[in-house]
Amino acid sequence: MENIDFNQILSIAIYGSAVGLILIGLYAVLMKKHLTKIIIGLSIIDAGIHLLFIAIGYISNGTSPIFSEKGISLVSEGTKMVDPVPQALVLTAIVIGFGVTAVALSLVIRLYRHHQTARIDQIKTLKW
Amino acid sequence: MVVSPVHFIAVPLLAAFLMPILAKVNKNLLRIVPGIVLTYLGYVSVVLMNRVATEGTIIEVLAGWSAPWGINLVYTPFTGFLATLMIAMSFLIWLYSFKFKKVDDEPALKYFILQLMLTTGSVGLVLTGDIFNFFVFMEIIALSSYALTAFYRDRNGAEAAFKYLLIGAFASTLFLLAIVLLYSQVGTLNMAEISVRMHDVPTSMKVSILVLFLVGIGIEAEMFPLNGWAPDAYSQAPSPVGVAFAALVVKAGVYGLVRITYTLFGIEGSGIGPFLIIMGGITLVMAEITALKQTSLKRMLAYSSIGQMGFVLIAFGIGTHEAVFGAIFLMFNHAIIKGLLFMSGSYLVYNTPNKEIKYLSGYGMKMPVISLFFSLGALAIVGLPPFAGFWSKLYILLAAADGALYGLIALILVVSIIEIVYYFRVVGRLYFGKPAEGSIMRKPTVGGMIAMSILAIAILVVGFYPDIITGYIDAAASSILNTDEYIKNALGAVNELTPVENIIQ
Amino acid sequence: MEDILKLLGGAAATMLLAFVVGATYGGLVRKIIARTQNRVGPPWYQNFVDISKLYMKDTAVHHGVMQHIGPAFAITASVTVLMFVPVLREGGWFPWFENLNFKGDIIFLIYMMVFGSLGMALGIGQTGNPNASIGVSRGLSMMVGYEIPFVLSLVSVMVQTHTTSITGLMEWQTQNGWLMFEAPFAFITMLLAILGMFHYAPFDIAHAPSEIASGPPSEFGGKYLAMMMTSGSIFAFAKLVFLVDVFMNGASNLVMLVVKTLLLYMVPVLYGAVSPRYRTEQAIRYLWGWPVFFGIIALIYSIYI
Amino acid sequence: MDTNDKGVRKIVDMITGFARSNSLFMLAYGTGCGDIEIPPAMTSRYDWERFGYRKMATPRQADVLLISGYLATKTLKRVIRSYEQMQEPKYVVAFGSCTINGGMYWDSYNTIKMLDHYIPVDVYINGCMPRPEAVMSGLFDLQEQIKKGEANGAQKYRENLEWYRGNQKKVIKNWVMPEYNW
Amino acid sequence: MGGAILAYLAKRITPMLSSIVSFLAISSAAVVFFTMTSSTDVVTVSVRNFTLQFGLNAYSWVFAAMVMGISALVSLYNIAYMSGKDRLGYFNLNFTLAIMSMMGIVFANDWISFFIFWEIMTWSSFLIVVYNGIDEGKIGTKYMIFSAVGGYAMLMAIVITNSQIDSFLIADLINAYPTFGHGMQAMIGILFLIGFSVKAAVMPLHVWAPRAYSDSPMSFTAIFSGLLSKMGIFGMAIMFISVFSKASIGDTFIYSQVIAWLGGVTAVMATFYAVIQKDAKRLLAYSSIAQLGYIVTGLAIGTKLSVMSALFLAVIHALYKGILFMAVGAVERQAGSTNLEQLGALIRKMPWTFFSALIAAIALAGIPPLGGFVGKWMLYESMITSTNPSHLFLVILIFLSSTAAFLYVYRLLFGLFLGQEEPEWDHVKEAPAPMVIPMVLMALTLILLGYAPGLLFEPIANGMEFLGFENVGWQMSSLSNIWGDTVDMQYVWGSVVTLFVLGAIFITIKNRKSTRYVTTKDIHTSGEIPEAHENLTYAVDFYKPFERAIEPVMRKTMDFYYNHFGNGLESLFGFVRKIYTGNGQTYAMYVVIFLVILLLIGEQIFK
Repeated sequence: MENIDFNQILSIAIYGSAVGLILIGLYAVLMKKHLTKIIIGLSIIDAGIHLLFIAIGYISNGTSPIFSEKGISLVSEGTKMVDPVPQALVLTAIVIGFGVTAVALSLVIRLYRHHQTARIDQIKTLKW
Repeated sequence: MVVSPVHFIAVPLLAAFLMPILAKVNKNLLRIVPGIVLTYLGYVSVVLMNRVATEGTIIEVLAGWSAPWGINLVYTPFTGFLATLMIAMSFLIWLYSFKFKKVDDEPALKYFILQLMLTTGSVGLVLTGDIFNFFVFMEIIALSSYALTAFYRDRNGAEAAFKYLLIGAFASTLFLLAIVLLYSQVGTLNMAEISVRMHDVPTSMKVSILVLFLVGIGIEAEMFPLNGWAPDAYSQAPSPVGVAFAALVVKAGVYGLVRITYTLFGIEGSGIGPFLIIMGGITLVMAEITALKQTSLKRMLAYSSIGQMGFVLIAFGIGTHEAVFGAIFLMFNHAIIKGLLFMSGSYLVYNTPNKEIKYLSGYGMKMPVISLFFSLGALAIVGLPPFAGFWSKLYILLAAADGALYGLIALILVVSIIEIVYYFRVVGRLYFGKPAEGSIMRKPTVGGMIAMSILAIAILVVGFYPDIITGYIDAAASSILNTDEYIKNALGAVNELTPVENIIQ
Repeated sequence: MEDILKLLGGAAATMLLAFVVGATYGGLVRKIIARTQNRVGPPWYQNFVDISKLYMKDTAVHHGVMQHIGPAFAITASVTVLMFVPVLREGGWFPWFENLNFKGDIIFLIYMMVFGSLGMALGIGQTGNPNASIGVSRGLSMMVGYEIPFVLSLVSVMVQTHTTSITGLMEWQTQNGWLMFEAPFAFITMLLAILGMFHYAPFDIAHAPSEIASGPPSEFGGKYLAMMMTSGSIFAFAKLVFLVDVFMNGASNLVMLVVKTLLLYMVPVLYGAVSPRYRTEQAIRYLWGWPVFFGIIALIYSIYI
Repeated sequence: MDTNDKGVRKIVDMITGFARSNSLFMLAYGTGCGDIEIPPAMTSRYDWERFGYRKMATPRQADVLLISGYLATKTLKRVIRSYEQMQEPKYVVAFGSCTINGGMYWDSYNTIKMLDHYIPVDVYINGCMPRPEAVMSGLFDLQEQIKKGEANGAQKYRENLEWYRGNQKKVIKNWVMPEYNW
Repeated sequence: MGGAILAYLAKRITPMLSSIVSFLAISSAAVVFFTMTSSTDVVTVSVRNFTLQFGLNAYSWVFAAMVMGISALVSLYNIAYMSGKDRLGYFNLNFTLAIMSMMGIVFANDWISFFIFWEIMTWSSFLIVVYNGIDEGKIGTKYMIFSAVGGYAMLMAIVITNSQIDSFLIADLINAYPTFGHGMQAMIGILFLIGFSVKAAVMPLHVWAPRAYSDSPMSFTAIFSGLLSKMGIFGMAIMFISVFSKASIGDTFIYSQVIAWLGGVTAVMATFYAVIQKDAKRLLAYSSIAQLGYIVTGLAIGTKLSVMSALFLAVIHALYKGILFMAVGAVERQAGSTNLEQLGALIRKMPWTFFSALIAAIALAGIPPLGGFVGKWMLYESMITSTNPSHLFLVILIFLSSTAAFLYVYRLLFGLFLGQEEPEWDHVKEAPAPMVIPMVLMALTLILLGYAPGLLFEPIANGMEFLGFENVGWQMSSLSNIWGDTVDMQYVWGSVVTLFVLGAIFITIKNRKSTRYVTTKDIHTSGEIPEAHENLTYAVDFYKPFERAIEPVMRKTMDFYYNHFGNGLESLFGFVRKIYTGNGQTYAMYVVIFLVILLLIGEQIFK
């Protein structure tokens, strides 16, 4: 048991939880009838993907991604620096996700006012 | 002032954020400013088009970071053509909606901001050379579309918007996931760079990424099982927004699909072509079948739009120069024709309950000009000569025939017959029957009339003299097909300025 | 000039002959029908008396210009048919009756034969008499019935002989024998067709006197009726001569002509004398039944012989 | 007509008389019981066709109007109309006592008594009913008259139209006959 | 040549605000056309990577002359016919467009411009069909569907042709056709034939025609049935004569046979339907279909005589059907109805219209000595002299049709112009001069063509020589078949006219003084007196006995099957569209399912 690489367990855990989050979110989106729950599901999926993204960019024991003058060569050397791009992107994605959630919630409020219900299977005035 | 592709994004975005302030200064400013902005962008795009024609692809590097690290804008004939088209349509939409929301200023402010953002998003999406920015612009489009769809409080806009949002958020999630996977494999976000490195990616991973991309962008491009949002959104959004969907959003989606399949994965021998043909075919058939049974004019137009996108997908799936030419031509035609149809159609159904077609009897006499525009659009969209739609259909069919896809030709033509049926039902109804009692006609605004006239003239001119546009489209088709050139151009900037020097600066 | 004179003279002679023979036949027919009904019947010249009486009527009324010239259509058709049908075979008195024999052919004659019916029908239509119109309706419908076997028979004959002109047919028969025997099925078809063609019973519903007041001519009196009867006499003769030419190689002299035409004429007359009447649709179905069957056999026979 | 043409005219008259008398087209007005006598006259027993008589279906074609029996005022109207529609020369043969004096309907309120007052009758055949022989005998008389040129009822009718009309209108109360230019 | 094109383009852009403008435009184009001396110019327009060619040849000259001549006259008629109606601008725009697009079709030297003008013709005529707005658009839709089927079949053939030979020129197809493989030959041939058959209203594709013809304004129907349908014939002739004849006999034999028989069946069935119609317009519409059936048959038989007869009939049909539709239009305008069961006795009110209609009807029935007979004679002779036994049976069908044609011809003339005079129609007057003049002119042309059909044989023979026949012989007024039998039209004409004139004179001067006109109320009615308002004309169910006789073949119409098919399709579509449930979650589910499926089978699809 001493051979167990902690990092490996960690990465499995992170990847696993990312996939798990995505699946949970998917379940919520597809199965839950309440609008708010669906939106929560979407957020969970987002979170899962962000986690995944970060995990991909993370390199254990890496340094923080600050370029020096030899920045380029650092990359080509490979392993020492944590990839900064995913982190930057995830930040952006979180912001976007936030925006989407906000819009979605405002829509839910309006839908509730209009239909007096928040169950998605009852809001079907537009079809076919 | 030196024009550059950056203006396409910077200027409208800036204007959009400045507009609340401007509105405080003078309420009329917020109506005028988008026009000025779009006119300026139109000027820019014309200049750039000419420059592209003479000098070739223009690469604009943002924030001093060159490819493959930095964010860059790639102005090829193809992207330039689409951007110009989008800006032109956007300008017409502005004209059309100039006085549309005079009821109170608050929505008008939001509306124009959102419209500018939508334009920004679409143009940015087309021009960007970076897959993550692609995603960002897609989200800009999506967010402004959600908001615009739900614009009217009194309609079912919210419902449509929610469906759109649900699917759209899904799309962006999948797209993001694809980007994540892609990045994990190739370690870059620049599309040209990705394209170069794509060979090394293992096939299963490549396929997964491709599928995620396809589904993610397919939602925007209204591919068949993913397009449930589209008819609702089209029909519930304010009519200029319907035009914007047809002319900007969907075009951006199709562009994305093309860029990803052609440039990133390569269309030849990859099985994507047949896949696109099949999915396009299914989309086409399903959409037209459904459109046939619609009772609401706007939903009918929406389904028709989906069908046209299916047609475009088919053409891109065939993938020869002729087919791509036809596809781009069709994108252009679809933008102007569907624009005209939405614009005139929404005047027609403005006061009818549920926008139902059956109330339109005899409008041909009450609203002669609008009806004429609508009929013109209907004739053009089903591809009857001598209008614009005919030529694109002809070229796609020619391409299909060159590929010996006779079944496909037959399918397209059969579907065209369905299309003819439902469009001519409406046209027929417009020109006979007595108008229902007490129906109030809405007088078109001057801006709207100008916009529609421009579109109608464009349809006629392109129909009679297609050569006016074929040169640009030819260039565009060559540029999308020639991946190597794209890569060379996009990465060529690297050779001019090495990254290190950049960093030092 | 001489040609025209010869033409006019020949035409006049032919017309006279046709009228005399046709009207005599008409009288004979009445006589024969009377005899079959165990009556004495009128004298053979009765038709001449009738026609001349009608010409001598003092007054005549018409309902409009079409009725007025309707009989002219009829007589045009019958005389034109007569002009284009060889009354006699080559030689003998033939030059006198040459008329326009070489200027037309069978198809033309088939069409010319309906010219009169249609012209008369127009005249009849103008009277506004419902009985007359009913008669026209029945007559025209029946015409569709009998034209089919008629044409089938003629087409098979034409195919067999490789000519469409009557003179050509007669030359062929001179060499190969009468078509009556050479093309038996065609002849049978023709016999069945002429039952309908001559409008005797059972195909006389168009003229049913006590039902629709004699039908088509019910508004025609005096000179109009006279002209119709004249035309009818000529037309009957012309048709008979045509049939004799086609199936019995014409006739070389007038006696043979009379014998042959009379023989042929007796078929519908005798059949009609003892027949009841078909309704129109029954008549049409009858004529499209066996006669057409025989006609098709005739056509097949003529193709493969 | 010139006197020189007298001979010619005589021959013409002879021919016309022969033709007219030997080709009698009859329109039978068979309202009365006398009509039952016509079929035997037509058919093989008496066979009047041998004399050139023939039954026609419409007045336009007919020469002779056979009035076979009593005439009610209602039917008189039809008779007059049929008579007027016939083409000249035209003759009227009336048979049965009823046409002569009303016969057994002599006191009927709606039967006309003397047909002669309403249309010119050339030959009356009496009897109630006259047998076919009598009918044919009457027709022979008519033939004789025609040959002699005496059967000119139509001319009489035209000349005395007012008188006839007066009589007709007297019995036909609702005179709706159109004034045809017969 | 260039002038005509230019004139025509200019006309097209000009908004046709009144019938007069349209008449002037068309007639000036006609003048330009007929005064054109050189007919060999080719105008080339290039579009991107291919060129469109316009040019006139001997064959298209026949059709061009027909189109120009007749449409000039019809547009004169149109002035009076359409006066006082709504939306003249709309109507005349489409009217002129349709005519000019026909010119475009005949001028076209390549398939693309052919197709472009073809489709312009289609939609402009569609817009006219819905102009009257009867019956909730079903007619228009049907017309459009069938035209679209035809047009697209043609388009498919065109693009396939292009993919094979990389050229759109008609001449190139003709040259290259024999080099194609069998399947390709069959496909192209059949597709083109479908395209042309729709316009020529051949049997299974004819259901649009009766209503479309009858519900358009009559001034257009004269064009529609007379000329527009001839464009199908125009194309079909090119296919049959130039294209198929170059290919090996065995392959194309079948098409010719099938089309010939279809034409025959069309002729018979359409004639039967025409016989039982109650409306003059509908009757003529069916009659047009039947007549087109003859023409198609004539083309399909493909011998020299039959093709000549087909082309001759095409021109003659345009003339007489033009007259008849115009006459019915005149009646419609003056009396306000075209119901054969109600109208009657217009002959005294509209003598000139009657005269032209009479001449046209005689020509239609194919009775000598008018032009119609010439065409029919040649058709029969060509079939009888044919070496192919099936044509001998076909001749019976054609004969049946043309005999039954007498029925409806009579019905038409009787229903409109004859019968009892009614007080209801007392107000009717003769149509105004602009309507009468074209009719009478065309009627006189028919008489002239009966006397001297050679006037028309000359251009037709030239055209046929262009199409690929050699030594097309013709005489000015004598017809002859390959067995050497002749009909001398001069003698026929002379005999008929002389006798008719003599007969008419005789019957007029005989007893002239004592001959009187009586009204149509003075008829034999067994003594009964018809009142003024009573209509005794026998006009209802005129051919009931005939109808009963042919009843077995009339039970189910083609229309019935198409409607069933259409309804079934629509309900299928209605079912299919339920996939858009309106539930956002379902859509999301679709996305996921699609994604999963793609991920599972992705490796098979994308290599």
